[in-house]
Amino acid sequence: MNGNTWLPLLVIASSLLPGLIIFGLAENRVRLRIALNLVGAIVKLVLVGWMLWGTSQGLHYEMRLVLLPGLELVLRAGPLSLLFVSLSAVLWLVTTVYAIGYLEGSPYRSRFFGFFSLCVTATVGVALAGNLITFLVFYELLTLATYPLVVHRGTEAARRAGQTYLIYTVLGGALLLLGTVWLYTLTGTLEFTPQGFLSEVGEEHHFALIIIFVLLIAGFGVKAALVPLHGWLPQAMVAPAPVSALLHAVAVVKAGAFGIVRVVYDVFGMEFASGLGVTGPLAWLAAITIIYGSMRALFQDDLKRRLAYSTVSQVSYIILGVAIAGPIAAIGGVVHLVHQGLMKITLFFCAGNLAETLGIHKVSEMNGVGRRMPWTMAAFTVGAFGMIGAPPVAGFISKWYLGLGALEAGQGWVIIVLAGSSLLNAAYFLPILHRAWFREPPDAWPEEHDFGRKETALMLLLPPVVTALMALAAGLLASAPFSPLEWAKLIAVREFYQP
Amino acid sequence: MNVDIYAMLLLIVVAWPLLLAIPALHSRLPWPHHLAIMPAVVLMILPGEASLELPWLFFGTGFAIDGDNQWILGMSVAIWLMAATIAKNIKHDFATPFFLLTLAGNLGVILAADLVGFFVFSAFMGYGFYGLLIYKGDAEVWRAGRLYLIFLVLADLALFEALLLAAFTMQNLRFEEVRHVMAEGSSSQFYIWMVLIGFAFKTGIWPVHLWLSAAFRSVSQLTMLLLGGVPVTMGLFGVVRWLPIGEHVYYVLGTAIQMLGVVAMLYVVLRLLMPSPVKLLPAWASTAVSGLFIAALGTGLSHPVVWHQYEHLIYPFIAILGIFLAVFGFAIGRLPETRRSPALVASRAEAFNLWVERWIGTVRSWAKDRLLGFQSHQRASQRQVVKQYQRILNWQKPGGVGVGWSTRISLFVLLGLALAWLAG
Amino acid sequence: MGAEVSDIPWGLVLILLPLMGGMACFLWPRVTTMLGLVTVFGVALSVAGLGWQILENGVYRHAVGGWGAPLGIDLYADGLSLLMLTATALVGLGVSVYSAAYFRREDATRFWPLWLFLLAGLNALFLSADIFNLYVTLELMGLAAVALAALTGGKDALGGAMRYLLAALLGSLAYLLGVALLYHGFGTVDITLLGQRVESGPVLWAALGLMGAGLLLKTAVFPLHFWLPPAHASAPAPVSALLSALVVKASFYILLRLWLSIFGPLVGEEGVDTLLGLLGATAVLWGSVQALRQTRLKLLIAYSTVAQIGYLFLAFPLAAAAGVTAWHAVIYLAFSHALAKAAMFLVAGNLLRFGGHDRIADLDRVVQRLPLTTGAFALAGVSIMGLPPSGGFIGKWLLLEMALAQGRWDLVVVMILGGLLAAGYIFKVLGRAFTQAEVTHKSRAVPACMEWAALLLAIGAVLLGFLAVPVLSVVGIGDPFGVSGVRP
Amino acid sequence: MSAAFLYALVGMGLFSLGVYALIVHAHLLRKILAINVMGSGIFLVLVALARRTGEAQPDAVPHAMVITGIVVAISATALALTLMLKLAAETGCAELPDEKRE
Repeated sequence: MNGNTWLPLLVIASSLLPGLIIFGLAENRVRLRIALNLVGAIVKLVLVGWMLWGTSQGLHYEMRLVLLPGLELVLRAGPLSLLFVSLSAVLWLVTTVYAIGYLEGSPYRSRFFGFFSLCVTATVGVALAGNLITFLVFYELLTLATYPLVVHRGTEAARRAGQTYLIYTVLGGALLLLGTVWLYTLTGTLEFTPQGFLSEVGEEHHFALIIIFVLLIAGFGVKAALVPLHGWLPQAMVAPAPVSALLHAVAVVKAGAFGIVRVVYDVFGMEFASGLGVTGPLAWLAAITIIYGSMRALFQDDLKRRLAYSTVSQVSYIILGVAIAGPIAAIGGVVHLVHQGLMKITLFFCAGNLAETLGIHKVSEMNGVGRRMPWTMAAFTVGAFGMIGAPPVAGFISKWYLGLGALEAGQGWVIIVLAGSSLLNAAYFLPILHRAWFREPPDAWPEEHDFGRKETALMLLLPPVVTALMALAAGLLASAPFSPLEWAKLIAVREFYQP
Repeated sequence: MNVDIYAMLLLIVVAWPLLLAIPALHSRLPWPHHLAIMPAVVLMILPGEASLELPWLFFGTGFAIDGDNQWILGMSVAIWLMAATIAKNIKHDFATPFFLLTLAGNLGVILAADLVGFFVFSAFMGYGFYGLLIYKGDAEVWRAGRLYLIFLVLADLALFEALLLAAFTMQNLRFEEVRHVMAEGSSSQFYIWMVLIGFAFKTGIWPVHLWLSAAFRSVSQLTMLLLGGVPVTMGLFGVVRWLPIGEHVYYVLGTAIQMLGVVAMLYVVLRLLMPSPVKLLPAWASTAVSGLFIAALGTGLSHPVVWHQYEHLIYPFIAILGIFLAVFGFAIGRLPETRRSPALVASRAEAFNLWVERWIGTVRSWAKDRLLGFQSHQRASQRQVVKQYQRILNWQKPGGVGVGWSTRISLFVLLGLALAWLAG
Repeated sequence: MGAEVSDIPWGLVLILLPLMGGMACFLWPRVTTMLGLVTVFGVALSVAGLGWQILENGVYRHAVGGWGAPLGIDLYADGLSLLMLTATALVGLGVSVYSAAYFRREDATRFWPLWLFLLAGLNALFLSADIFNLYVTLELMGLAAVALAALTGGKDALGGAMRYLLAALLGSLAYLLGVALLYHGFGTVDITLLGQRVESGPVLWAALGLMGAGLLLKTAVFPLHFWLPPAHASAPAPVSALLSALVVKASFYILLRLWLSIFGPLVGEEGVDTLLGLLGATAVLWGSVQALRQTRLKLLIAYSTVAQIGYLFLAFPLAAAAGVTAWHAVIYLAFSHALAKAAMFLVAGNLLRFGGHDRIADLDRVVQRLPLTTGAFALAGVSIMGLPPSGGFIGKWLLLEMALAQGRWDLVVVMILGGLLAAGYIFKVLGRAFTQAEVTHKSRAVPACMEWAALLLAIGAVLLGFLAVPVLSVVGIGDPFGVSGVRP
Repeated sequence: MSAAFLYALVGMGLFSLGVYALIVHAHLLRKILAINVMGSGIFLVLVALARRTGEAQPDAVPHAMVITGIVVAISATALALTLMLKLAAETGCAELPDEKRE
């Protein structure tokens, strides 16, 4: 065993160990807990950076652990893995800072941060998984680790949301397990391979493969909130804001979308999947989800609910990009994995800030809030424009490649879907911005907390501003080396052009 | 002059107002509005052409200045200097970021060397202008703002589709390439339509002019000035830049567009026969002008030869139109403020009519020369133009109230013209 | 040194040590806990010794007193026996550490001797190689178990124990009759010899019917599970843990052995395996649904046992085509269920101790104050639900894989549904860990070793998910599945 | 048929009778007795089948089994009786509590 083997494991351990230690900490060991959290997050970032650098130097990172004969846990750092793992590592650091600020003084913090770290551990595991079974293992761990976070507040609403979340995800997990095992009985391997590993499977099994595809997509679709499996997501917004950020941008929803990307690219392979005729329906499903999510978002007064439906819609961009079955759309889909994360986490941070600082939970309470909290709302504006797909925010880049990819693949209808979605996005985000910036603020906010001269606590303000800047940078500097777009291009090349 | 520094100046012209848009920065500077325009002024004064490649920006874009957009730059600088002077006196410093944002977007649009850059900065400009449009906020303005926003989003969508088509057809999205390549492509008709629809929304061309008239109804002075100068002119500028005009004969399409322009002008004429609030006059003017413009474009599409003949005039024409609309808008916007006493409300329309007649006459005679030259082949529409102005004049009975403002406005017009020619 | 270790007849030690320990506990009630703990540790070490021996020399055989079959008693241990002994030792250790703190003095003096007898019975059972010895050990174990179940004395416990006793006696007598028939028919009680001699016929079928019914009753397979929930739910927590984790498995072990060596090869294809599978499937669904409906935690866990035992029987119809893999799945499920279920009952004991009740709906505050215990329940739940990575997952994965490969969709559906229902009843409890309590409780402190015992057992169940390769290779020693595995 | 077979049949009969009684009777004492009857039936079968080989000398193994079985049965009966007494003392009647009581 050398460093190349251990590095993926270390990346996982860098959040697992702090998490486990935090579980054991007494509630009042605030400093130690913060230190553990931050050290873990920074160490992870450094390790991921090391891995990125190493991979760009041509090193190969892989770790294997035999579960059963023929069934291995594999952690491997491929381009797609690295894209997701970098996203998670970066956003985890930001979210940790935010969560520390957000939960200051609230009860059960050891429990919260313990599960928080576990959640990220699972996400990183999902990212680095080198085969479907490893993916499944971490995917289920993710379900278990997020549940306590969703119900963290302990209210009746939280319990119900948690219950809904569980019903959906456990069902999804069961479908996934079924699909995975079935696939294994047909192929005898589950190793993620660029362009898939199914081309050897005989013609007579193609029908079974279609059903397996459906099972896998349904399993991942639950977390990716594909209509009609999205019901848990809007309910889960009762969770504290950092958790929402985690759910929507870093971990859960992303893991689902990432799973679909994996299934289409590395299990079935783009060519094989389109040969089976399954990508078309998937694209349609994604399209329906995009439109449906936006339509529902339009009518939500609760800010976080509106954002949640927006996630339903946006995450399907990724799936749409994958399902269009062309290299350029693939770039759009994959890059949106990162872009959506950056933008949506910004929005949720801001929503959390509004709730924490002024007690604002509803869109209708947001009049003039931009004057009270300009930095927060500036970040929010960036995120919102990104969601609409207006330049120069990152969402523009995603939409650009999606649209171009659709044209290239000769699927013009996708353009209409994209246009419709942008329109709807504008319809539910622009009124918020209008209210926040141009309406007169009310005489008193619902529940104002005093933060002195600053608009809110620094730990709450910094994260959204940073992520908003990242979203801007990802759009502005899309063609710079190491930008998400460049990585996505690399991945697309690997899937489509390499022999 | 060092070429590199010149190229960098291009970047600074756009980046500087953007940077200043941060409240913490501009609130500490004196004269922030004027300061923000300064690089642009310098750029305009400097002779020669320059271009700057920015491969890391988006998918790679760039800025350039040449004889064409120097006209527009000149016009814009003039308008923005006026606007800055007005804005300086506005206590509402909340509008400043939007002012600067719109300014940056406007300069970016002018200097952009390719479609992507244009599109990106037009988004800055469009959304920033929304802030300027409604910052003074009453319900009426909000309604106009909402309309504006809807049209803006629709316009951006249409342009985005056009952009996608262009990107799908070709690698390099520079304007000169676009003009050649998009004329060839199989989807060029669709592209043209998307561009036309997009800019029609942005410019408020008839029949999608609703936001414009709503906006003029009740906005502030500053905005009245900018309304014609920024969204309308930039729309016209954009449509010229984006359309693959003069390359290919699009007879049917061109004729249809011509007809559209003519009908737009007719519409304005008919509309003016009805009683109409004075503040809407700039809106009608703008609609009429853009109708005229569209008609000209249609001619260009159906008769490329004609286009080549007059191509060099189109940018100065736009610049002059911009100045005209801006000043017209500003003047009308100024009116209610000076005449706020109740007794004069009734005579407001008459008071206004007088100045309109005075300076319209000046502009008209000048414009006639220009336009008639341009439109010589297009008798019908030319007649319409003449008719239109005649209508306006007939409708406006001279009143007896004199105002000192006319001189100032005239001065501004002269200044704008001078600057525009300087730039050329 | 090595030679000396391998010379000790560890199998004999495994039986005699707990017997003597139990006696000692009777004799010196003052130090009973101490003696008990020492004995259990000794047993655990002996299992290690035996394991080492088996790894070194292969299958372990010991003729007690030098008599040898057929009159004497032979001790026999292959990989399968070793695995069951290991499970017994691990669960026994956990439960013993727990019990050291759980019982008050007067209860302890009764608990330890009985538990050590039970341990002796279990060890003897797993080391027996003939069907009559199996009967004796089954009875020894059964009686000790009944006595343990009756330990606390209340009405519920006594009633549950009585029901348990009657069921157990009925089962073992039926088994004994089967033994008589087999001996009559084939003239031997040695399993291996029987396996060579048996041939199909009325005697075999009658013996199968009697022994099967008796063992199914003792294993509490649906619909013969009626005695289990009351007995397991009313016993003290450590006893419930032992009963659910080990005692039930012991009778299943006998059934498995008989099936592998004697019955399976002959009657496997005649529908018996399908019948067993059907019973198993029904048990999975019925047990899970019942568990979901319970309002008290211990009953929930007891019904969960019913369901999990059902899984063990799903392998029978699959074994014909899948062979060894099916038994691997069974062994893995049984092992991980032993650890997980013991952990769960210990958790229930902790909650009962802390809050004084086990009503699920009022558990909120209790669960929140005992994070380690809750963690133990969650981890055990992971294995019970069959979520990765855990022992339960490996077992279910193998089962699912076989069922899919053979196109047995009925079983697939049952397994998936069972997993979902399991998630349902486990989260029914876990959901309480995060809500605010409406009812406040008087609480009693829970000693740390009780919490840690539960947690370590649960962690063991999860860790088992990573140990499949070594464990399964050990199980293969002595080819316990060979007969069934190589069938055409 | 031989006498041994007859004995075996009788033993079977006893066993069946015991099972019947175990299920039918509610009183615990009767249930315990039924268990004992079952056990006796089995012992009878075992003893009878010891002549299986048809030789003069009966097989010793079943006899050993019977003796072991009797020991087991005695201890089981003792446990059952103790339990029954305790249950009777606790509830006042020597029957199993109602099943649906949960």
